[in-house]
Order: sequence, then C-alpha cells, then structure tokens
Amino acid sequence: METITLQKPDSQFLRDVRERSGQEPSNCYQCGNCTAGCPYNFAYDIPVSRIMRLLQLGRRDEILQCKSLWLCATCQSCTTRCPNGIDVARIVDVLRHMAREAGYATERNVKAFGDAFLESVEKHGRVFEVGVVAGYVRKTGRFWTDIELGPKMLPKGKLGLRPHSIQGAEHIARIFRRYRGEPEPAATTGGETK
Amino acid sequence: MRIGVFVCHCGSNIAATVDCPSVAEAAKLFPDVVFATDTMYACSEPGQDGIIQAIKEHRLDGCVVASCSPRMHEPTFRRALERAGLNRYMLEMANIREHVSWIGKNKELNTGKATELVRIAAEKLRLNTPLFANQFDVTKRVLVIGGGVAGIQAALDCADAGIQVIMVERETSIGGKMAKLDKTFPTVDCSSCILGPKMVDVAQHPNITLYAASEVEEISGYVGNFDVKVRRKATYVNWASCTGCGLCMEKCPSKKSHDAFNEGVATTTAINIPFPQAIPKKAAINPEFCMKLQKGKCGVCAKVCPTKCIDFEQQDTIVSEKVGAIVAATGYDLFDWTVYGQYGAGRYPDVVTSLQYERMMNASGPTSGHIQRPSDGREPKRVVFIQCVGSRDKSVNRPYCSGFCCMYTAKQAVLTKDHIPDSDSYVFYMDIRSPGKGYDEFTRRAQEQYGVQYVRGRVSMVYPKGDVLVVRGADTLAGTQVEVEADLVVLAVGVEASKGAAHLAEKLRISYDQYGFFMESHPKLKPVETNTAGVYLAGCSQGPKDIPTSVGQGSAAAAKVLTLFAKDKLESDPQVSSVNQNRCVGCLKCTMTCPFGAIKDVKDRAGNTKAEVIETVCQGCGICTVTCPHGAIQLQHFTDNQILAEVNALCQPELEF
Amino acid sequence: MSARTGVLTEGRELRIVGFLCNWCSYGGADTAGVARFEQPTDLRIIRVPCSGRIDPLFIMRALVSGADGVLVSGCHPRDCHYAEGNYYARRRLELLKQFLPITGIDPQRFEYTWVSASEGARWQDVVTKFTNRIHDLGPAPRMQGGSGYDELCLKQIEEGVKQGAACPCHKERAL
Amino acid sequence: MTLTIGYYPGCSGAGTSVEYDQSTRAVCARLGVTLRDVPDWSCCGSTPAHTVNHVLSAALSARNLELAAQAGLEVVTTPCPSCLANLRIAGHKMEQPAFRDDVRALLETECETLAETKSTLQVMVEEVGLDEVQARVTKPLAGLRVACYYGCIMNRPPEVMQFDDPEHPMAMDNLLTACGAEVVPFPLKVECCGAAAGMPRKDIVAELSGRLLDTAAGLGVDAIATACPLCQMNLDLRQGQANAARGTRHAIPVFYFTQLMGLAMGLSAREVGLSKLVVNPKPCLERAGLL
Ligand SMILES: Cc1cc2nc3c(=O)[nH]c(=O)nc-3n(C[C@H](O)[C@H](O)[C@H](O)COP(=O)(O)OP(=O)(O)OC[C@H]3O[C@@H](n4cnc5c(N)ncnc54)[C@H](O)[C@@H]3O)c2cc1C
Ligand SMILES: Cc1cc2nc3c(=O)[nH]c(=O)nc-3n(C[C@H](O)[C@H](O)[C@H](O)COP(=O)(O)OP(=O)(O)OC[C@H]3O[C@@H](n4cnc5c(N)ncnc54)[C@H](O)[C@@H]3O)c2cc1C
Ligand code: SF4
Ligand code: SF4
Ligand code: SF4
Ligand code: SF4
Ligand code: SF4
Ligand code: SF4
Ligand code: SF4
Ligand code: SF4
Repeated sequence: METITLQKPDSQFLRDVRERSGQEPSNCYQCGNCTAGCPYNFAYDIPVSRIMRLLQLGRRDEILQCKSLWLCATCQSCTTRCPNGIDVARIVDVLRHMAREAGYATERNVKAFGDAFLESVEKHGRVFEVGVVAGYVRKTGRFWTDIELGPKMLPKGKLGLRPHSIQGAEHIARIFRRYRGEPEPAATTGGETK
Repeated sequence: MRIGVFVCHCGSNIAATVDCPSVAEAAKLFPDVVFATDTMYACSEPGQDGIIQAIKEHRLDGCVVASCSPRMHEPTFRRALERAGLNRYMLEMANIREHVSWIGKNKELNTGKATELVRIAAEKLRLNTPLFANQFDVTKRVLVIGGGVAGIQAALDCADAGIQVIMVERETSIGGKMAKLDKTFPTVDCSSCILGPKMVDVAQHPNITLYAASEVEEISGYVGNFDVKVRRKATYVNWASCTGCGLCMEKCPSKKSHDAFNEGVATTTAINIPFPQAIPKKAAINPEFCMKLQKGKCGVCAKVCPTKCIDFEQQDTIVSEKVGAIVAATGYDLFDWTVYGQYGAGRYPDVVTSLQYERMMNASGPTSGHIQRPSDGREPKRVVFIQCVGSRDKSVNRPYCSGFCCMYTAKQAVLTKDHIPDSDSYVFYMDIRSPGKGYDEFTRRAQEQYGVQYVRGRVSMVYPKGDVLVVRGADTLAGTQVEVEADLVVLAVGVEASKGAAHLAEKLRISYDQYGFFMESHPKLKPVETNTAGVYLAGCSQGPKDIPTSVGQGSAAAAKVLTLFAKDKLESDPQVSSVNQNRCVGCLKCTMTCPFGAIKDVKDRAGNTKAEVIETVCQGCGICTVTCPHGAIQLQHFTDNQILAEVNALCQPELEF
Repeated sequence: MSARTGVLTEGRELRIVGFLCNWCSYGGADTAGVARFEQPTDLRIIRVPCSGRIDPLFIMRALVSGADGVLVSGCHPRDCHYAEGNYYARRRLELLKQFLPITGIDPQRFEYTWVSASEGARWQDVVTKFTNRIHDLGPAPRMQGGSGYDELCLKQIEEGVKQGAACPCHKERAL
Repeated sequence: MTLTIGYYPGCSGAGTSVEYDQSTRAVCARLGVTLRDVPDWSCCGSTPAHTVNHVLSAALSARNLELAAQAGLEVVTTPCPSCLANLRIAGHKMEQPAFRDDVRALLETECETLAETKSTLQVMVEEVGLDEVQARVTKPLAGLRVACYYGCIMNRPPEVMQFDDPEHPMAMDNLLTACGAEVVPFPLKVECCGAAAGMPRKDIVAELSGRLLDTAAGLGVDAIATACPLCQMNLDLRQGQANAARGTRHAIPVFYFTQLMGLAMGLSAREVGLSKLVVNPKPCLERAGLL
C-alpha cells in the first residue's frame, strides 16, 4: 500500500469542503458509525468513514476519484446517527459536486443517469421517463438493462410515451442556463413574467 | 508606602509571550513602587526567598506578584509575606498567565496588558490595610450525603477518628451502585463480600447516625457551623420496631411493584426490603403499588407483622442537625439509553443495560445468577456488548467518557464465559480505556484467555430477526461494515450526575458543571475540596470514577474533614464588611439585603440605631456595601476606594508608561 | 482556533474593563486560559468577590473616564456562591442599562452576563463577541474638556440607580 | 371535515406512480380534504439535481413553492418523499440569506413567500387525524398482515423533516391500524431500498430491496405498505429482479398506504388503481376477505 506523507495535506481542498458543506471534518473521531449504517457500503470502494478520514488527511484526488461518491443515495442514515452531529451525507454530496467539477465520474452510468434526468427536466419542465431512458442509453451506449421491465410498465400506463410539458418550461430552461452561466438567448430575456 | 513588584516567568509559560523584564522595568515608574524585578518561578522556594529578601532589604510594605491566577497561589504568597513579617493582606496579584500569556501570542500586546494589570494591582495595594482574623468555635460533627461506597468510606474514616457522623441516604438502604454489582474488576472478587462488612460497620458504629430514606431539605450556616434540616420520608413502617423479618413481603399480594434495586429486571412486592444485606434492614412500602394506600383495601402486612410496625398514616418528618463539615457523595445515575431509536429504544426485551446484566449475573439477583434472555428465558450463547452508549456522544449532549465502562464490559464478558462456557462474546468499542493498576492486563486477558472478540467501531443499529438480534456495526480496523447475530445485547450505558444533584449543589452553595457533576476547587490540587469552605466531595458526584478511586476520594474527603476539625477554633476570613459608625445613619438597608443575616442593629451610646457586622457570619460578598446609601459599610480589602482606584488606573484618558 | 473564533489581533486595542466575580466568572476566565482558548487582548479584568459587590458607580466611572466598553460577569442565577448576590447584581445592572442612554452613553458599550467556573469555552465566546462589538462601535467619543460629569453628577446617577434598586421587588428571584 | 391544501403530485405521480396519485386524490376526497394542484408545477429535480448542485436543486424546488404561495396556498402536500425532501430542504436552506440570494439569482424572482411542505402521510396524521380516518372506515382491513415501510428519507434528517421518529416512525403504522389492518412491527422501516440506483446499478437495488423483502417474508406478512414511489417501484416492479439475483421466490404485494386506506374506506379496486401493481395483490386481498 502507498505510504501517505502526512505533512502534505491539500489544505485548500479541506477549506473548500468545510466551506461548501458547512461541516467540520475534524469533529470526526472515526467511530465508524456512518459506515456501520450505510446501506451502500457493500457496493462502495471506500467506506464512508474512511472517506471522512482521508478528508482529514486532505487526500483530494483519492477521494474525488472514488466510486462511493457516485453510489451514495443520500439516505441520511450516516447523518442521522453520527455521534458528532456531522452531516456526513451533505459532505458526500459536496464531494460529488467537486468530483463532477473536476471532471471525474468513476461511476459513469450513475452520472449518465443523472444527466439524462436533468436534461429531461430542462427540456420539458418535468421528467419524461421514456426520454430519460433514451437519453441514458444514448450516453452510456448501453442497451437498456431493464428491458424486461418495459412490458410490465407500458401496459399499466406507467411509462408515458409522450412528454408532458408545462407552460413554465422555458423558465426552467433559463434556470439551467443561468446555472451554467450561459448567455441568455436574446429573444427570451424578459419574455415570461411571473 | 513602599511597594515591591515581582514578575514571574513561570518558566516559559509566561515569558514566552510576555516580556517580563520590561514589565518589571515599567513598574518601577508607578507611584510608590520602590523595587521591581522579574523572577523565574515566583512560587518556588528560591522565588519565595527572593520575595522575602526583597521585603527585608527594601523595607517593603506591600507586594504585587504578577504571575498565575490568585485562585492558584494567593495563599502561597500570603504566607511568604507573613514569613517576611508583613501582614498577609498587603499582597496583590496580577494574573498575567491565565488572563494574558495563555490566551494570546502577540508579545507586544501581552506585555502592554501585563503592565496595566500590574499597574491596577499596585494602585489597589496602595489602599490596602492590614487585616486580622478572628477565631470561632467548630462543631465537630460531619454530614455525609449519599451512602454509596464513597460516602461509606468517608463516614467510617471520620467515625473511626472519633467524629460524630450523620449519614443521609435517599434510598431505603445504603450501598449505592456497588451493592448491585456481581463481581468487581480487576480482581473479580464478589462485590457484596467486600462492601457488605463496611455496610454493617456503618450500622453498628456508635459514632454514625444513619438516616436512610431521607434527603437534605435545607442547609444554612457556614464552615464549622452548618445547620442542616433532613427530611425523613414516610416509609409507612415504624423503623424503630421493624426487625426486618420479611414476613410482610412474603404475604403482600401486590407483587408487581417496580424493583428499583434489580433495575426493573424483575418486579417485587409493594412492601419491600430491597436486598437481604440491606442496611438498615427495614421494610418500606412503595405507595404507588400498595393496595391499601391506593384503594383503601388490604392491610395484610399490618396483620402479619409480628411487631405491629405498619403505619399507613405515617408522614414525612424533619430533623435538625448541627455539623461543622459536609461531604457530598451522591454518586451517579445511568444515562437513559432509550433515546437511541436505532438500538430499539427499549422495544426489544433482549437489549439490556450493563447494570441490569449485573443483576442477572448476581447469585442473589432475580435469576439467581443464571443469565437468561428476558424474552424467553433461554440461555444466550452469543452476547454482544456495545460500549460508549450515551458517552462520548455529542449528539446526545454527553461528550465525556464515563471512565469505567470499558473495564466493567471486559469484566462482564469474562464473567459471561464463566457462566456459560460455550458462549461467544463480542465487544464493540471505540477505544479501550483501562489506565489503572492491573487494568490493561485485565482487558488483554479478556481477549487472549477468554477469547472475547473486540471489534473497533460503533454500532449503527440493532434489529430483531426471528428470535435473534442483528447487530450491525463497523470494524474500522478491518475497514468495513460488520454484522453479528446476538442472543443478548448488553449496553454499556454512560454515567450521569445523580438525579437532583444540581438542586443539592444549590443548597450547598457549591458549583456544578453543565452536566450536574459537582465542581472541585482545583482539578489537580484540590480534587475533593469545593469553593465553599467546609464542603467536600467524594466519588462519582464529582465525575465518573471506579470503586478504588471513589474509596480513595472518600478517605481523602475524610482527611480534609479531620484536618479542619484538628483545630479547636477556626480563623475567620477578615475580608468581611465593617461599618463606619460615624457615617452610618441606621437605616438598616444593609440588614435587609445581607443574604446571610450577618448584620445586626445595635444602639450607640447616644441611643442611635447603628448597623454592626457579625464577623463570623459575614461571608464577604459585599452586597451590603453597594446597598448602603452613605458608603458607611465597606467590604474590607474590596472597598469602594480600592475598586475605584483600579478603575482610575485603567481609565485615565492618557495612560503612559 | 483563531480562524474560527474570529479573534481580533490587528488594529488598535480598545479599552475594555471587566468586573468579574471571583467564584464563577473569574474562574471561568482562568479555565479558558488553562485550556489556552485564544481571546482578544483588550479586556482588563478587575476581580470582585461577587457580582453583587459591583456598584453601578464603578461602571459609570469607567465609562465616563475613557473606557470603550465594560463587561460584567457573574455566576449563573441560582448558582451564586453567596446564594443571591447575582440577583442583586442583575437588578442593579438592568437599571443601569436603562439609565445609560440618559447620560449620553451608548448602552451597547455595557454588557453583563453569567459564566460559571467550568465554562472556559463560553468565556472565550463572551469575550470575543463583546470585544468585536466594541470594535464595531469604535472608540468611545471623548468628551470635550473633561468627561462633563463631575463627582456630584456621578453620585446623582448612582442614587437614581440605587433608588430603583432599593424598591421592595428587588429581592424577587424571578429569572 | 373541510380542509383545503396545496398539492404537488411530483413527476412520478404523473407516470410511474399514477396509482399513488390516484389513490391519494380519492382518499382525500373521501375525507373531505380538497387538494388544489400547484399551478403549472415543475419537477423538483429529485436526487440528480442535488447531487449536481445545491443552489440549482433549491431553485427548481423554490419555483414550485413560490407558485404555490402566489396561488394563496400556505401549505403544499406531496405524497413523494423525494419531492418532500427537496422541497423542505430548499425551504430550510433558504432561511440563510446568502443561499437565498444565490437561488434568487437563478430564478429571477424574489422568493418573498414560499409555501411550507408536508408529506401526505403527515397531513393524514396531523391535519385529518386518526379518529377521522377511523370514522370513515367501512371495510376494515381485518386479517391483513402488513409491514409498513417508510423508506430512508421520509423522516430524515430529523432537523429538516420535523415529523415522527427518525428511527421508528409510527405514522403509517397508526393509520393502517386505524383502518383495521394487523400491522406487524417492521424493524427495517427506514432502511434504504436502493433508491434511484435502479437504472444504472440494478445489482444494488436487488441486494437492498432483497433484504427488505426477506425480512418482511420472515415476519409472515401478507403485504408491504409504502409511502414512496421509488420504494414501491424497487420492491414491486423489481421484485422479480431481486428474486433472480438472490435466488428467492417472494411474491409479496407492495401497496401504497393510500391504496389500503382507500380500500378500507370502501373505494373500489379501480378507484385506488390496484391494477397498476406488478405483484398481483388479488390473492392476499381475497384471503383477507377484502375483495
Ligand atoms: C454496570 C456497572 C458495573 C460496574 N462494575 C465496577 C467494577 O467491577 N469495579 C469498579 O471499581 N467499579 C465498577 N462500577 C463503578 C461503581 O459503580 C462506582 O465506581 C461506584 O459505585 C461509585 O460509588 P459512589 O459512592 O460514588 O456512587 P453511588 O454508588 O452511586 O452511591 C451514591 C449514593 O448516594 C445516594 N444519593 C444520591 N443522591 C442523593 C441525595 N440527594 N441525597 C441522599 N442520598 C443520595 C444514592 O442513593 C447512592 O446510595 C460499575 C458500574 C456499573 C454501572
Ligand atoms: C512527561 C510527563 C508528563 C506528565 N504530565 C502530566 C500532566 O500534565 N498532568 C498530570 O496530572 N500528570 C502528569 N504527569 C504525571 C505526574 O508526573 C505524576 O502524576 C506525579 O508526578 C506523581 O507524583 P508523585 O508524588 O506520586 O511521584 P514523584 O513525582 O515521582 O515523586 C516521588 C518523590 O520521591 C522521591 N523518592 C523516590 N524514592 C525515594 C526513597 N527511597 N527515599 C526518599 N525519596 C524517594 C523522588 O526523588 C521524588 O522526589 C506527567 C508525567 C510525565 C512523565
Ligand atoms: S459517524 Fe461521524 S464521527 Fe463516526 S466515523 Fe462517521 S463521520 Fe466520523
Ligand atoms: S447518505 Fe450515503 S454515505 Fe450516508 S449512509 Fe446513506 S448511502 Fe451511505
Ligand atoms: S507563581 Fe504561578 S506563574 Fe509563577 S511559577 Fe508559580 S505557578 Fe507559575
Ligand atoms: S413483618 Fe414487620 S417487622 Fe417484619 S419486616 Fe415486615 S414490617 Fe418489619
Ligand atoms: S397493605 Fe400494601 S404493602 Fe401491605 S400487604 Fe397490602 S398491598 Fe402489600
Ligand atoms: S470508559 Fe470506555 S466505554 Fe465508557 S465511555 Fe469511556 S471509552 Fe466509552
Ligand atoms: S445601610 Fe449603611 S447607613 Fe444604613 S444601616 Fe447599613 S451601614 Fe448604616
Ligand atoms: S459582605 Fe455584607 S452582605 Fe455580604 S455577608 Fe457580609 S455583611 Fe452580609
């Protein structure tokens, strides 16, 4: 295993996490309660309490490249039970934002699903399931692995084949554009009033 | 006046962030200062000698020592002054350690601040006057509150030294938690075999008066002369004639009474002697469960009692006692773990507390020492212990370590193996805290010889699956989640201040910390004293501690009491108020405000009303001084002029040194 | 610690006077020191036996003769070493607080609080917040040609406070 | 009882969980609760949004809360815990002025007033009340052994959700008990079912939902009641996948609690959308004499 040089923590990284999450990683005393309760632990490459430890050591790259960040479901079990009142799920959320910003996506499919979902929201204002599936398949180049579920859902009217768009769809699209810092298309600025 | 200033380095404690020589230099310019120097360790022998020599050499009338907190070394330096022939009150201290060097690293600012603190001390000292103590009598009797092992030890030590002891115990028997334990670490000897004889000694000692089922109602007075009122609670049994024969218990039809002694593991009868070795061995009725007291029907106990001592009309009574010192040894209570929903919050019968487990293992306990699952009576083959439940957990406001649960968990795991040889035990821990003599060897033995599996990590949840409990935790050393199926789960519940401790502290006028544990006078140097003269502490009332330490503190508190009683007369603190009869107009506003009733009205020769302070009663708070419209009553050593001199020293538009 | 407590170390020190009771708050300040809790350096502490010993006159004197802030701290209510000294203190100090605006002094420059001997962290917090507050207010305006208050005037203010303090309800223990 | 309250069905209510939406509306109508849809509501962003950025996520939620407030709705109820979490967390975080300003900048609106959000479960227990529910029961669910499963985020984190016990919630247990069902204490009420991992990592869902199904089966229940579209989908639609992955043969119907309430109040199978369930609920309902 790699030897960690203790005197070189990425302190900027630590500061960022502290600021963006509002949590204090040094409050963690490594009791392991978060890992103990984490339902996803079996699928993680780094257990969540070890993420907390690596965070204390300022190990940015190791953390941002781990798969666990993408698998966490924000189930809040860690947050609810941490004896030090650390909002662990929030830290994981923030780390995932940072991983995304840094261009990491070690669970490509999870990211693809999220992206497909948000694209659908951006386009229609609401989620259009078939659209999400289609977008996901397009991004991953993978056949829909749940193909056997189609016949269970379609006849029950659970998979709408037509998107339900809303009046405010353009407002939603603008929220996304502003979030990405894209310039406003001239025609729409000030268009919709609320 | 000739003032000397001594600026202490305290090694590097002060000197690292305060320029001590230049503080001394600056002090030389203050009014009346004729000598100033810095010194390495003012409190050390050479340091004190230096002060004494300077006093003699420079014919000093008073000294300013700039060093640590006066709460630490004021008595030390007062004695030094006395040895040099000065009055002890001609000393002022400037706290340049706790209030300066330890709270900031900027040497320039610190040096300036230290200089100003010396300046105000010197200004005050210029107005100091010699004060002389009075003497008063001591009542050589001691009150011990709480009859756990700590209180028992304190009581026996005092009684053996010939002091009269009044012991007040809230429950119907003394013994405290130790009486409930099965065996005790690290030697694993039987708890009642070592405590029992001591309890009997308490009962039989001619110098000990025991009030069980009693609480302290009210305390007034001061060191050497406290007046105590004790409330003796109604037990509905005339204890003077109860022989403890137990016939009443046999016949009482109400058998579902809460059994506090057995921690609710079993139920008991409404009339009850908590355990066979109880001291005093007297029956008491729990009115909540007595059919006679609730519904007016029954009275069986009264019929069977051979000595006719049942008295359903009994009321609380109050007795008064005079004592000269008080030992508070009210022990601890256990954390209410049912706030932990993830451990079932009390829903799963096979999740028990450590103390319940002690009762289950105890041969004279409700299961006669057979470990059984409360749910189905089956003998558990796999027992999981969870440590730090309600300790070291900020989320439940219990950030502190309970101190002895690591040890008793190891003990319980070992005893489990003794009781059930084909059983497995698992201990979830965060750290193993076993710093006593032979303690670490003990926890190692549990692992090495008894095969107890220690798992380093907290437990996230416990849930039932079929008739077992699944314990899901982490093994942080293995680096992952672990699960174990348990027949019985034992929670090492944390220690809390005993119920009502804060309330008692208020009556005793001692401080308590935010969790209700009593505050010692100094964490290292005065561990059994309190800030109130004549009141001492022992055992878990001050914070979690095991039996050896509790007993040690019990003896230490007794030693302090005996030291106090070694003198026939006590010296009063002369820092009390005194009335300038010329200025006093006899309005008696001071009399009305004094919280201690220390001011009486007298007539002067002309027959005018005047106030007069009873020096032994006055506690030196100075409330009267602020009340008096004429400035006639002044608290010595803290007079208006002295404090104003300090203010003036600080708040002059330009202060230049 | 400093990064998170926002201790002021730059800029000029202001003159802040503290009156602390010996048993609780002075001990609390000691505890903070023993724990090495970093604090701003502006405060100078005057030790008194009890917060009940603090005469509003002391505070007025400090404020009119150059203090930028005055901080009083005693034992928590019900926790007074002298049983009830802090109730007297609270009553008097509350009256003083109401009185200050009449004298032209910003009542923000005066604060009283309760800190026990075990509460080192709380003391650090109290000192830091109060010092920050005084720095936000800036140095107290210096009165032209002396303080403007002579000894007699101070006495009168004190009398006013005392008269309030002497009313029968001042013994009440309501929190 | 007359009560008017804002209603946010959430995207799944219009798609994968139509029967939840349908039964919620039907039960509310029966109880005299008028649901007024938030006008032109949009998606709250669900899990993907907050995993990307908290401000974006809050903006998507806040739009709805503002629209509701503008329509005069002080309280909005949503059956979906995922929507609930997003809407509540948005409201909670926007109490901080700095965060609120960031959200405003994305939204271009003032966000002066925002509606408050409550789960439909909470509305049933707190606003309608168990007595009222019980009074409406015409066909008690007697003989139906049910495990109530709340999912991981209905009550967590407790500081934000402010409802029921975060470890042992009882709201649904009490409601269904009031409806006459035999509610079995279910120890894994708040364990995660696998949530949104279904599409990208169905192995995870199979494992987690599988554990829940095993535990429920071990308790001998006739059915599971849920309050979350994702939970319901993972346990019901993906029950076959869980069986296949773990070699089990569960066939436990998974209802929305509103469907069971509806049945108890005499609504028809069609009115509560029973036909939309994947694992056939008929046998268990027939056994209990409810069909
Ligand atoms: C499960 C368990 C196992 C343990 N095993 C061991 C062991 O093996 N070895 C070991 O060294 N330590 C052990 N301990 C610790 C041990 O119990 C304590 O160290 C010891 O009991 C402390 O004694 P104490 O006198 O301070 O307090 P307590 O035993 O709590 O006694 C205090 C007494 O004061 C009384 N009291 C309380 N308030 C009042 C009041 N207001 N007025 C009058 N009376 C009052 C109480 O009723 C009680 O009788 C164990 C503790 C637990 C919980
Ligand atoms: C590095 C270090 C740091 C520490 N820091 C702390 C701390 O921060 N806080 C704390 O609470 N504790 C601390 N301690 C522990 C502390 O030192 C001890 O608790 C304390 O000194 C014990 O005091 P003592 O009187 O029992 O023993 P000692 O200090 O050892 O005193 C024993 C004395 O007896 C003398 N002596 C020995 N044999 C004989 C003999 N046959 N005849 C005559 N005289 C004899 C010795 O010369 C010595 O002067 C520290 C210890 C170490 C090693
Ligand atoms: S539960 Fe909290 S303290 Fe324990 S390891 Fe996780 S983050 Fe750290
Ligand atoms: S929130 Fe994420 S890290 Fe925390 S327990 Fe749930 S899945 Fe694990
Ligand atoms: S007098 Fe106080 S400051 Fe000086 S050396 Fe002694 S302990 Fe240190
Ligand atoms: S029968 Fe009478 S004497 Fe015997 S224990 Fe009971 S009360 Fe005491
Ligand atoms: S009177 Fe009360 S205590 Fe006596 S036997 Fe009857 S129930 Fe028991
Ligand atoms: S003694 Fe051990 S079990 Fe008890 S609180 Fe301390 S570390 Fe935890
Ligand atoms: S208040 Fe002052 S004047 Fe009045 S009686 Fe007391 S000492 Fe005398
Ligand atoms: S100083 Fe005054 S008020 Fe205080 S105890 Fe003494 S006489 Fe009473």
